[in-house]
Amino acid sequence: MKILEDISLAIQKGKARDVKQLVMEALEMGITAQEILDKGLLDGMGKLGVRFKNNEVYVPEVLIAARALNNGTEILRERLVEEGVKPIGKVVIATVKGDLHDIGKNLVKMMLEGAGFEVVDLGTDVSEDEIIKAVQQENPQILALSALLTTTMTNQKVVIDALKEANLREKVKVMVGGAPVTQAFADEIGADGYAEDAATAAEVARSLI
Amino acid sequence: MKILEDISLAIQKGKARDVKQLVMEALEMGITAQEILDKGLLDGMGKLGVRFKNNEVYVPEVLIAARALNNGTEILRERLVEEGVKPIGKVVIATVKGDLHDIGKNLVKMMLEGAGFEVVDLGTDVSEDEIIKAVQQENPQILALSALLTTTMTNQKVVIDALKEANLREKVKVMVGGAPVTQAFADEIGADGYAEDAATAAEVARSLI
Amino acid sequence: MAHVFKTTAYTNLEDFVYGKALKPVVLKNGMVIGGGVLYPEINFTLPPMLITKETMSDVMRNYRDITTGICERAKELEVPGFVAEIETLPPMTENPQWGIEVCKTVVDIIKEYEAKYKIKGAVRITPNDIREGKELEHMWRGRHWDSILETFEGCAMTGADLMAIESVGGKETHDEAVMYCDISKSIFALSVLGAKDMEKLWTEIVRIGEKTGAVASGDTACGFANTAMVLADKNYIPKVFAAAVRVVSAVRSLVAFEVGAKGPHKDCGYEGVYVKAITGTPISMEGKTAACAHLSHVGNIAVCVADLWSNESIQNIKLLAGMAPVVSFEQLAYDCRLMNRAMETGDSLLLRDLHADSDSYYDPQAYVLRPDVVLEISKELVKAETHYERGKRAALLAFEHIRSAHENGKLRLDERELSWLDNLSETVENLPEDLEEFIDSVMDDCENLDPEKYDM
Amino acid sequence: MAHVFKTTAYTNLEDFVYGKALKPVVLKNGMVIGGGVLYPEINFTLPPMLITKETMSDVMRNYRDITTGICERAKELEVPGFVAEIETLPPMTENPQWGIEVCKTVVDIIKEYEAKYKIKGAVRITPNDIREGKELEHMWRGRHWDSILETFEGCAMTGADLMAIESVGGKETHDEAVMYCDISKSIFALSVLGAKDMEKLWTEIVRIGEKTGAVASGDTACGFANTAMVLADKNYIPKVFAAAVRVVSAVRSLVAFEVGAKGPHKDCGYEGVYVKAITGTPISMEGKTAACAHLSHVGNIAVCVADLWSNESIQNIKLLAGMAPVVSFEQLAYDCRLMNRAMETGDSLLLRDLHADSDSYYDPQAYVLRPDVVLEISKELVKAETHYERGKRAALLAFEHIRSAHENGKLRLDERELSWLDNLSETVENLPEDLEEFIDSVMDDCENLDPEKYDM
Ligand SMILES: [Zn+2]
Ligand SMILES: [Zn+2]
Ligand SMILES: [Zn+2]
Repeated sequence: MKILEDISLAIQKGKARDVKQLVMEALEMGITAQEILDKGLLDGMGKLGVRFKNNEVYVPEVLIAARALNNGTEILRERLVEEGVKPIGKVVIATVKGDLHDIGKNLVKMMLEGAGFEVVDLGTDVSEDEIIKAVQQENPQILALSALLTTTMTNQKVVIDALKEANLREKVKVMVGGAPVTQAFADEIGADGYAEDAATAAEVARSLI
Repeated sequence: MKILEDISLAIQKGKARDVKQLVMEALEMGITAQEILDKGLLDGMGKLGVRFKNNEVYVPEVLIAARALNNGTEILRERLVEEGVKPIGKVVIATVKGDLHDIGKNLVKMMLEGAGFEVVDLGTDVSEDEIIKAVQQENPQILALSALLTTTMTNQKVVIDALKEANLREKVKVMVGGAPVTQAFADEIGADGYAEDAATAAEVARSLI
Repeated sequence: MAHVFKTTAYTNLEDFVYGKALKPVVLKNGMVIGGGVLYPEINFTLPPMLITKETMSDVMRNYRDITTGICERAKELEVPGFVAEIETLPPMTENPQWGIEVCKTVVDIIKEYEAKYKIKGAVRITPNDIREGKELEHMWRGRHWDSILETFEGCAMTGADLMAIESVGGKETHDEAVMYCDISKSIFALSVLGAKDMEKLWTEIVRIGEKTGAVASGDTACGFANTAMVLADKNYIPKVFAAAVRVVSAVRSLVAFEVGAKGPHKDCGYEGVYVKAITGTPISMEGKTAACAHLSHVGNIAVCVADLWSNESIQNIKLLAGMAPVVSFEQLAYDCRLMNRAMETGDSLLLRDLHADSDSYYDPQAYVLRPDVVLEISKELVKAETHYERGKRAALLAFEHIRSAHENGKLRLDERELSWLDNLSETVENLPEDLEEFIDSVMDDCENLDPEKYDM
Repeated sequence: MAHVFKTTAYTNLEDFVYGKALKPVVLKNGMVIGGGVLYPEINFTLPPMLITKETMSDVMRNYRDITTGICERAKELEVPGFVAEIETLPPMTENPQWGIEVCKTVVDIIKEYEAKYKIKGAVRITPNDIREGKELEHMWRGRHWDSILETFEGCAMTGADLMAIESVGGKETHDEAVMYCDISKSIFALSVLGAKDMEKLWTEIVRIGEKTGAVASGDTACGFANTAMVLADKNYIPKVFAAAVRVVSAVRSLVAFEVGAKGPHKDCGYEGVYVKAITGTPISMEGKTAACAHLSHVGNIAVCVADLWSNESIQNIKLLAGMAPVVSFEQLAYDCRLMNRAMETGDSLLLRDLHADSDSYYDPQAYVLRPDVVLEISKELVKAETHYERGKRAALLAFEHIRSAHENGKLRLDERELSWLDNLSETVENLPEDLEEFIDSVMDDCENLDPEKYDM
């Protein structure tokens, strides 16, 4: 449908105002919120995500598109609830204890939101206790952990052990990442997924749910 | 005693014929085989070992001294048995399966013999089964394993696991070494000791018995 | 009161070369940095492990092994001298006694080798700047601030020769700037917040230096410009943005010298070349041999005017040859041998230019490190009076040089870089003249900034 | 019949330089090795893991990731071309289909990048020579021999450009020679046993090359001369012995070219410089950037006449910047950029000599790699008629040059090296003229040698 394509394009160009306008038009045309979301907004983010992965656009472009996406979903929110549509998944994300690195986590968050995930960001330097509490409260499908130092990556294991202790390990998939982290390390500590970089994080998350 | 010092010096200079002569004289003087061994022959090897560690002599010098040592112990052998003297320890040594590297193992063997250990050399590319059999037959205090490849070092763990399986793990101390091996790896696979190089291997072995 | 540099120390490109600085730094053991020899500066960090009271003996064993390995290799390769940098990890700044103990361990081994084998070694202590995160009370008081100063003083007393830091004043804001490639916010973070913090912090470090005899060396904009560089290298942000941030970061890093730092500027700040041009103090740089820590597009050009040559950081893990820090050290030692040999034969300018020319065509981040470009930009930069004006001018000068190099076929730029170049230049041209007006226009948009922590 | 080189290909020192060979090798994709550009040759190996049927998918994933990482970086750094060497691990030669599958994986990714991004890449296949150990039936028949040839042929068919090996004929004997620093036995192992085996083996490899279009490139004496080098580096054996073994090993490695190999000689054979001097074919060399695989005293001098520049080997483990093979690749790429830039500006001879002069004073192993020394020794070496005579002469020439360099203050030698130098020279001078007499005098003392496996 032409209007959904237009929404997708407006997202890709980061035109928040156009997105708002077009989403309202689409609703007036009687298109379901679900369809506007999937074939318009998320289609646009998906295509931009591919271009990002192919080094055709930069992070600021994706962030601006993500803002436009928010503008669109804002308008759809009520209707989505009415239609009973849920986000494709919920992710709790954090940089582990002792580690103040923010940017890598934020890039992953950006890519996850662009892929339609609801993301709860706990920030940096987050202890296992705070993470456990958040998992209990938010009930996410995925817990995403970041660490940038060789001396904090081990705290990803600490979190996984704490999840087991709290009988939460079966309830949530854990994905890990960060400069010193490898697939082998992820396997060793019993994580469910490993993302090499922000660009692949969304794919990994999608594969986990 | 002057003659014991002379034996020690002859060992250090690698003078096999002098060693033979001096050991016989010492025996005639009524000195015990134990004393000749400890304060003469092994004293010489020990001093040479220190000089080797300090980069003052080369491997060939140590090997030649080791030959002289053999000349000396040959003569003492019967008397040592009579006196009930045993070697300070017995070591079974091998390069693990899949690995044909010989020199590193031979250097360690040289240093161990120089320190008074009896060494049974199983050669290179030795399977866990052959090693188990040797441990059963030889009943050594120490099993020393060498590996030079990242793709064979894991076989050091295979051997340790096989020892457990065969209920031999408690009976023998395991020391490991080789280019890719580290203290951390040794700890991880449950080895008792790790030698960074041939020069330190004897010290490590001594600390294990 | 802070001394503001109004002219460049170097005026002649022929004098601006590696291994020699107009104001060399003489260390206690007689080593002269910038005195005619390029020395290796080795950096290292722990392998994957936690740092706690329980693991402290293992931590110490690591530092002991690293230092011994390096000293042994220095002896084998007959290295004329070297610097070992200890960058403390966060828990070691939080517990200053840990950082000080690590420092003592490293210092003692180096001094032992110096006494025994006449190998000249020096230690640079770089406390991790822990003034970040939710628990921070204030930038210039409270336990975070106190711990940093305590670490400096304790390490200086225990024998560290050089004091350095990668300070984080303005970083919370710059992290946002980098993600959105917001050049105004970047200039605000570096030349307003960063400069303000640097002045406070370095006044203290210089004071500790005077008290202890350790040299207040320098402060790199690693968390700013290197973050941009690494993101640009992953193609996450445009290279022209990262190149401009690099030049702007010089304005910030210069502040340490305005209040009395003496050099050598720390390795991971490539803006050091501007610091050297303006102040005449020696600098440490890192290039291809630092690929272990981060890939880059400035592998060769980075050495052109370096006085120390560094590997940035490598974990203490085993490679086939031995432990990784020893491997890096050997690589640095050979790089330095080559450069020093050319110094002896009078070919150092030629070798400098071969290094520069081999990289500068391929990337704007490399281009703005060309010795000739650095000197030209520096001469213009120092004409601006305030940090803010310098920040703006730094960005504009970077853009101008990049644009004209591209037009003259001296620099290749992707198509998509060009539109960013235009937009970014325009943004900077339109920034207000007045500082207060500028601050007002930017600050509201700074989500992570808590102005009270900066007394603003 | 084997062609014996009676003169050196190079007569003029001015022509003997990196990046250019008198007989360049042209690959299928148009890359010319030795045609005026120095290319990186990247080597890699698996991280700690077993190689079995069960782990094969993980093995393949490793090779896929390594190759992709390298190709990505080649694209980013706009490398003009590169070679990737696959050294198969023992189980991959024992099961040729595994080695061939690894080769196919690597070849396919490189060809994909070449098609998509015009990055020129080539693959060198180096089957691990498994003709060792108790199960070996014979050097030139039986399953070990068959597997090696099957690996060569299979990999050549699957697209490998270059075929190389570190063959082990004589190694069982040389291992003894090295431990005792027995120069007679070393000459026997290299120029009698090694040469004999090389002739058989390389006749076959050249035949496979003719059949498949892959280039029979070269065979390094790694297990001989590099073993000696590493032991010398640990101060286990004298450096003058290791230096002599290096030169003698040239006699052995040359045999591949006598029966038709075309180059480029493989990286880990520093004797390649002699091969290039005598044959005019291009060579691969490794120096400071190979410190990851072994430390050395020839970090700079190794590049002087290299046509490919290699890192020897690095495990696929993670460093802070990313995977270690990518890090090594970046380092090589920058080294090559510098060398190539100097080629463009006409400064290649100067840069060659700076590299040579920076190392050659400190170690006899470096000294015998000086381009001028290599050319002088080579000219004398080729005058000897048989391999045995050449072996003797190689050792004597090495000792002579080392001694006179030491006397003229061009080479520093430890006191304890000097007495070894005298003893070793004397030993070689007293070796019999007659080959049979020589064999008889040495062979009895070779504990590990089984002459029947060599049809002796
Ligand atoms: Zn840094
Ligand atoms: Zn650093
Ligand atoms: Zn090799």
